Amino acid sequence: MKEELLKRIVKTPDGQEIEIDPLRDYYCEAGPTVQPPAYTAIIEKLFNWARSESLWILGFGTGCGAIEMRPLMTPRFDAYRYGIQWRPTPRQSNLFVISGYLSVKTLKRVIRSYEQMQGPKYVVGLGSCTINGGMYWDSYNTIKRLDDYLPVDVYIAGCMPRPEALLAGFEELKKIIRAGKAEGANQYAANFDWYKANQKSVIHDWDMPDYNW
Amino acid sequence: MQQLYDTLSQRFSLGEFTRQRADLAFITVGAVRLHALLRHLRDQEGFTHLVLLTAVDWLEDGQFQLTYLLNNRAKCQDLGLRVMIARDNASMESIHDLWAAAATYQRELREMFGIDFPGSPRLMDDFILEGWNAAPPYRRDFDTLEYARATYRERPGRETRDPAAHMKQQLYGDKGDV
Amino acid sequence: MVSPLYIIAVGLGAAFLLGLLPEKWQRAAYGVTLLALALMGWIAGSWLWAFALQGAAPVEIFTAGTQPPFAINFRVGLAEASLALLMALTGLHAALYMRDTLFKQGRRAMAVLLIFVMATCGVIFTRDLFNLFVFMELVVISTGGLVLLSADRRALGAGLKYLIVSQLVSILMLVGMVFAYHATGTLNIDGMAAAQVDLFKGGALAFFLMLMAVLAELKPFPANGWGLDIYESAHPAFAALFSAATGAATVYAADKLLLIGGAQWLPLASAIGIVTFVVANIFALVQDNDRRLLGYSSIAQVGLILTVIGQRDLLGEQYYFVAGGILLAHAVAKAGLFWLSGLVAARGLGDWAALRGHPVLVFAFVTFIALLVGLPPFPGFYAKWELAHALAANGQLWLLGLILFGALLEAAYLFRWFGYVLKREQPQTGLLLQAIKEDVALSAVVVAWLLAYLWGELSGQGNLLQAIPLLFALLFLPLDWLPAKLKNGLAVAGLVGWFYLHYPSYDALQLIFAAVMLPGGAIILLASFQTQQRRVGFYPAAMLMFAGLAMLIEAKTSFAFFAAWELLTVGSYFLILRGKHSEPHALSYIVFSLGGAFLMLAGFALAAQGVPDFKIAALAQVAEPFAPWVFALLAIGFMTKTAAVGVHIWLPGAHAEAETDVSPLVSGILLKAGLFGLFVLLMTMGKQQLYGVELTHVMLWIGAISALIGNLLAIFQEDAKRLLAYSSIGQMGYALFGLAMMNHLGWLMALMFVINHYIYKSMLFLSVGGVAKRTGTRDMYRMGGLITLMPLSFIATMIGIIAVSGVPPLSGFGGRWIFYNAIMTAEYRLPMVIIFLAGPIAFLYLFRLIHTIFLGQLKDELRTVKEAPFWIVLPQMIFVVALLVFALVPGMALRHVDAYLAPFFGGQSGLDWAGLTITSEFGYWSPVSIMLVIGVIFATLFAWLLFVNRRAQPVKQFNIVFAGERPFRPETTHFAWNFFAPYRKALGFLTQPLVTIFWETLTELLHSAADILRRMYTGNGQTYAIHLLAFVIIVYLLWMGGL
Amino acid sequence: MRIPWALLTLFIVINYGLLMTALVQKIGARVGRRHGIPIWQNYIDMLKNYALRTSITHGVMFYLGPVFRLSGGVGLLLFVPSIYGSEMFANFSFAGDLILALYFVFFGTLGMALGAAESGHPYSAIGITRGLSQMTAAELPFALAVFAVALQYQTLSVTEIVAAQQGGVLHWTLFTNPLAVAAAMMSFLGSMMRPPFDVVLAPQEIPIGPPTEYHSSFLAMMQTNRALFPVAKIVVYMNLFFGGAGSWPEFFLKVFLIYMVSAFVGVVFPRFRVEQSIRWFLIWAVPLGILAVVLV
Repeated sequence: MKEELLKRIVKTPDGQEIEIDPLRDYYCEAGPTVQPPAYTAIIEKLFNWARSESLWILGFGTGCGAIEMRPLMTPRFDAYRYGIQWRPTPRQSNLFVISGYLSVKTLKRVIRSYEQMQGPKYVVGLGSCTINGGMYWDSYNTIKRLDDYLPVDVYIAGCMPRPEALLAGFEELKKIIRAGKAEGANQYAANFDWYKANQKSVIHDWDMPDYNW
Repeated sequence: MQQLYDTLSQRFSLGEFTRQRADLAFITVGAVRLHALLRHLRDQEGFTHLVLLTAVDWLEDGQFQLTYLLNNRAKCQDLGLRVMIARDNASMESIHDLWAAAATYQRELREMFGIDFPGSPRLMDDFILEGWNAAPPYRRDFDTLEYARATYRERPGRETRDPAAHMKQQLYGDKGDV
Repeated sequence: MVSPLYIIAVGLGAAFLLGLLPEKWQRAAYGVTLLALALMGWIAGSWLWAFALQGAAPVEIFTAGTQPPFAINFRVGLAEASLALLMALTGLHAALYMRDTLFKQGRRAMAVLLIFVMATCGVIFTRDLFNLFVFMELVVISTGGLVLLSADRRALGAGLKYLIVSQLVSILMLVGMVFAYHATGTLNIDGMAAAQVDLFKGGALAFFLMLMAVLAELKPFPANGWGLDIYESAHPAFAALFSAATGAATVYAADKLLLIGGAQWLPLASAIGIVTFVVANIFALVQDNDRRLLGYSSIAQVGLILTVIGQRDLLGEQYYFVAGGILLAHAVAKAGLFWLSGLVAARGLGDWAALRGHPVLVFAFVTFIALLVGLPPFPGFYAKWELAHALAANGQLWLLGLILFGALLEAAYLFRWFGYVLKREQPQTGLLLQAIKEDVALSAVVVAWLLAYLWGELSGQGNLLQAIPLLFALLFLPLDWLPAKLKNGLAVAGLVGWFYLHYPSYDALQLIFAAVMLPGGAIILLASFQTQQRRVGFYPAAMLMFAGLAMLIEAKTSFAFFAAWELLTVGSYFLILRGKHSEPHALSYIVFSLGGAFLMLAGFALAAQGVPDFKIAALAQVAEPFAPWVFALLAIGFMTKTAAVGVHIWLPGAHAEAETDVSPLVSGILLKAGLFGLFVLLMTMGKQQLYGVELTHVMLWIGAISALIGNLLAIFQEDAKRLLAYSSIGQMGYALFGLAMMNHLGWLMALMFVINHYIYKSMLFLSVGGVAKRTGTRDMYRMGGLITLMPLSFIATMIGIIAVSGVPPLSGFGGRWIFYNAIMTAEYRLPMVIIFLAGPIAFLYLFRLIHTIFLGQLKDELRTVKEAPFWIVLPQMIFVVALLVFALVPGMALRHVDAYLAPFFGGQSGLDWAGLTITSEFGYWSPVSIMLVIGVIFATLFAWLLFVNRRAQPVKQFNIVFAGERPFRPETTHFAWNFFAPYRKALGFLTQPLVTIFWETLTELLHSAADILRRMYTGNGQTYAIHLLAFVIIVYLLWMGGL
Repeated sequence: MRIPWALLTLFIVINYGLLMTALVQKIGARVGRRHGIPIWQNYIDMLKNYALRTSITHGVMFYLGPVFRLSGGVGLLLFVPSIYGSEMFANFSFAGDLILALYFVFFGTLGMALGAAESGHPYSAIGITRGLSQMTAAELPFALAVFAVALQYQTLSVTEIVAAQQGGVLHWTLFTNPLAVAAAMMSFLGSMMRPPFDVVLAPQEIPIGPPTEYHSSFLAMMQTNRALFPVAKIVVYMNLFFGGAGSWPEFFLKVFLIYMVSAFVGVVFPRFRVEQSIRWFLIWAVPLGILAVVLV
């Protein structure tokens, strides 16, 4: 554990000494819960349609596939016309594109970012590396199966997939969302312990709370 | 470069000299007076820039080879100093006092090869790997495949082929043997 | 009644008797000495009684029935009797004080003391020149003897130097006298004065030599080095005697001598006097030895009296009132201070901090300083008032200016010293307490207050010591041993009671100011219930300030106004000085305030043109060419209090360093005194032109620049209270701007600012003060995230900043709305640009205030901070309610003022207050509807958000998006320090501390000039003799050459 | 009786704002040879944001921030008459005049700043710093222009100012007092959060600044305001400088055209740093404003 995360004693202005536990105090302790859909099916359908037509991607270049995302913004592919746009903060995004291989170090940030997105949220695994490790299958430092750690809605195979493939993947995701099957966030909440165990088995210096909200 | 080698050898006991190009040469030196030699090169000979510090694992010889690559900007010359150190409990004098940037290289070497540099700042801090608890991964006796198999779950159904054989198969089919 | 001659006889006789006593009868000798001095005092006192109360005629005495030089010619009148009483009393006190020394030195020393007192009385009584010479020689010789009483080894040298100089003086005197006698055939002063016309050609020279001789005894600049050495090295009791008695006697001698010369010599006396006054005060600035400083101050005071003597003809029948007031104040204060100095062990000014453990001694010290500076209600104050009026009425403006300048310097170093006493580290064994010495010093305090009462009675302006508010404030001095809560209750009751009794007699304007100052002050004082200890010294000071404010509002005459002004200044100075690190800031506050007050004094004096009982309302009748000058002087005086840019540098430190409940007092209330003054000034004098420049236009610019600079500086402060203090400068700039617009709405806006600024600035200062109390720091970047821990303080701050920024629906908006309506009719548009720029800048510092304290990241060490104490929160909540009420129904307070102001602008009303909507010529505004509409919208949206977002998960402070990383420590994540860095890049050049540099340079210049010049006092007797000769020759060349 | 009409105004303006901003974005996309977002994209985004199932809050002020923000927008719209001569669409303009509108602009800004600040995110604070700093300079020419216009018409009542501009295009303040309008339009650029004055949001540098922690229905409310507020602000401009609107079609057209000014400038210029934009306003816009005030 890093030194900055150890408990520390500080002196208050009136001279008392109090103990600060950064981990416990700095993060929320409440775990995720399974969120029910809207009361009526028709509203849920409407919501799902809106969710599918408004995919806000978290702009987080996790691997080499990040470079394949840029063409989507260009006039040639113009993903905006499908209601897809990039947001600079996880809070406002609902689609996390894991763009390529994921080292253990990055995985930690990815988990934190994923948990900071508000549900319902979707994960797209981009490229072979997220599927089975791809060309990094024998690397000491790269995970092989993304779905061990996060609930993945769509995988887009390839090394790397072309922008067209990405668009096709997004269309596929839209279909899943509209069908009401893209319940990754709930899946994560339901199988929280399993996901956490998997995550902790590769991240040896677990220096974050169990859920980051 | 030869001239440089000659001047240097008057003051230091130098080993083998390899002239790679007109402006690149390598000298094998002992670990003991390396620090003084580097200081001399930096202050007197104009090799002001530490390009890199890296290591090679000579597993069979039981040695690590450290390469200090220096650059003389004025003369456009590169000089590599090779130092062989024992592989067991590998340790080397730190040069962060000559080049502050060396501390970072030394952290990396500590993490990847397990070479100790006593006195180097933040040496034990994580460099790339976080929470690494196995053998240093760049040592040649570390089996990365074995580690990956043990640590990361594989997806069933993956086929692994020898690239050369596979491409031949792809391109020429059964007509194979050319 | 016994003949005054017996004073001399008793002195001589007792001295003679002492010589006959056996050496061992120390006690008897001492008894004889005391008895003789007491007897002398009794004789002088009985004559004083006779002259003052029974109207006896002065007596003329010729011993042996012949003319001088074969006999002694005395005259005793009121002046002589009172001075003789002073001599005898100081002598008596000196004898008591020096008891140990006298016992050690034996009866000879006692005899010398008696001779000294007798001789000074002789100098006062004598009416002929020869005996004047004789008595002065006696004084000189006995002084030489008494100096040696000191334990200080340097005293020997000082005495010797004194004798050298005295010989020169004697020669001058004798030569002059011989010539004069030769010329006139008489030695009688009156006779010589009568014979003045017969003076032959060289007679002027003869008189010149005599005058020089007497003046030299007065230690004029530069021939005064010897005097300083005596002050520094003599026994303090003798120094007191030397300062009070010798000074007074010699001054009186000079006064008599000048009768001979007649009116043409008076300017010379004034010139020498004023030069000495100013230069000695400048020199005193750099002294750090207490007695030498007192020496310089003595020299300066005597110089001032000499100046007054030179103005004898101008002052007419006020002459004795003025000169006597200054002289007695000087004598008593200086004697008292010298006596106090005997109680203090070490000689540095800072060592006087030892007094701090003894409130009574501190009170004595304050009394003496106030007496010296001439603060109300002491005689010097009345004297200065009369003097200024006489000078101004007769066009002696340069002299008046120099006197006030010198007085300001004197106040500066005296108050600096006072700051040391209260604020420097208190030495453990700094006092040499001895009951008798203490009693002697304290008796001077009693005399001081008696004199204050006496001069108040004599002044003809009304006795300040009979003013109820002042008495109420002074009442807290004896009550200081009570617990603070009790005193606070009394104070609050006093404020509210006074307001309740008097509010029916106020007009609308007075009512607004009185409501802000008195009940307003009471609300702020609620916060003072929070203190647990006795809080010694707080209540007299606070109530002194409130007394000044109460009197200010009711003042009808310029005198009453000015006296109230001085009182509130002094009271607030003591309040400010209480802060932990406020010593330098309190000093700069008092110096600037007194500077402003002196300008006001000059202004009033100029306006009155000799009218004794000048009504404030009569300012309207002041005619050209004085009117614009009067206006300018008064305006600058008032603007010093509102901290307009240029004279603002005292404010930030003073307000920031003051205690938690003092900051709102001095910011929320005290600043309004300046606005009140400006209101009165503008209402009476209106627009004035000076050299074709409309002075109100200048004020307009000053107001605008104050608003801009105040706001701009506020955004770069790291210290929360400093931020608020700078914000006050800006806000007062707005108010000044409104006033200077000289239209109805502008004034209304200024009044709105009076109320608003009082409410929100008091609220913010309390809130920030509460936070600072809990967090132990005022640096905003050390705070952060306190909203959950101190929610009430947060609410007060939020309401406060919304109000300050002028965003609807709170009351700040009303101010802006009136402002826009007012500028529509303003004739001068350029300064608006600056005001417009200043407006949004307020957002910057306000946001910073609330963000860096209450929002953002909570620091580790502040996690257990509690809400501010109840008594600090309570007034804030009262202010929140008041702000909301005032926002809803501003008309409640303003419509009456609006009507009241109408006559000043041709009778038409400024705004229409009918119904819920306030209408002006240009626009309209309906506070209730605004509040309602915004309230409904806000509530609806909030309800909607609550509905759709009911399940929001509250998270901990560090649960923020940080690019997938974990934030490191709150102090690195709280963006607070140098908050407006880009702004500094763009407009930081406007915040160059030009004004501060200007004042600092000025101070530095004065100090270094004094430091260089004072080196001419080498401590060498020959040098001093040369100084004296040079003095005589230079004066001769300048004066006689010009005749 | 005013309330339903006011709600109608609100409804019209929000819808118009949502569509118009999408349209302008589409136009911008077309300039870049892109297809651009669907015209109804704003509705979908808003609906999606309301439809999020989880959300977090950092505290009371964080919660209230968007409420303040939207109240500011709604209030600003409703305190100004939308359609000249229409009793129905005069909204709540009886509550106050031009000055109310001028100062109410800050209500939302201040509340939003407080809310964003409570999130404890340093980027929020940095964004607010930038926004407030830039605002001080950007509002100055507008204040001067408003003052000039008020002086010109000798009234502070918005209705009367519009009334004075009736009777032909040449009666608009645009032509009767071009200096003031020029200064005000420069200020307008500064307040529209578009390049070159969008350093406040700076998505790639300080992830969109103040609202970086806002999401779900908080964000949806702010999006509503994002559609509403520019229109409300433009209504003030339109009434002061461009003769107001006599009917809804005229309203739509004028608002669109005024909005396009900032869009045009925005697609052409790169971003100013804060101190650069402050200097720009002080050097170029303020003198125009001063001239307008002095010459009127």
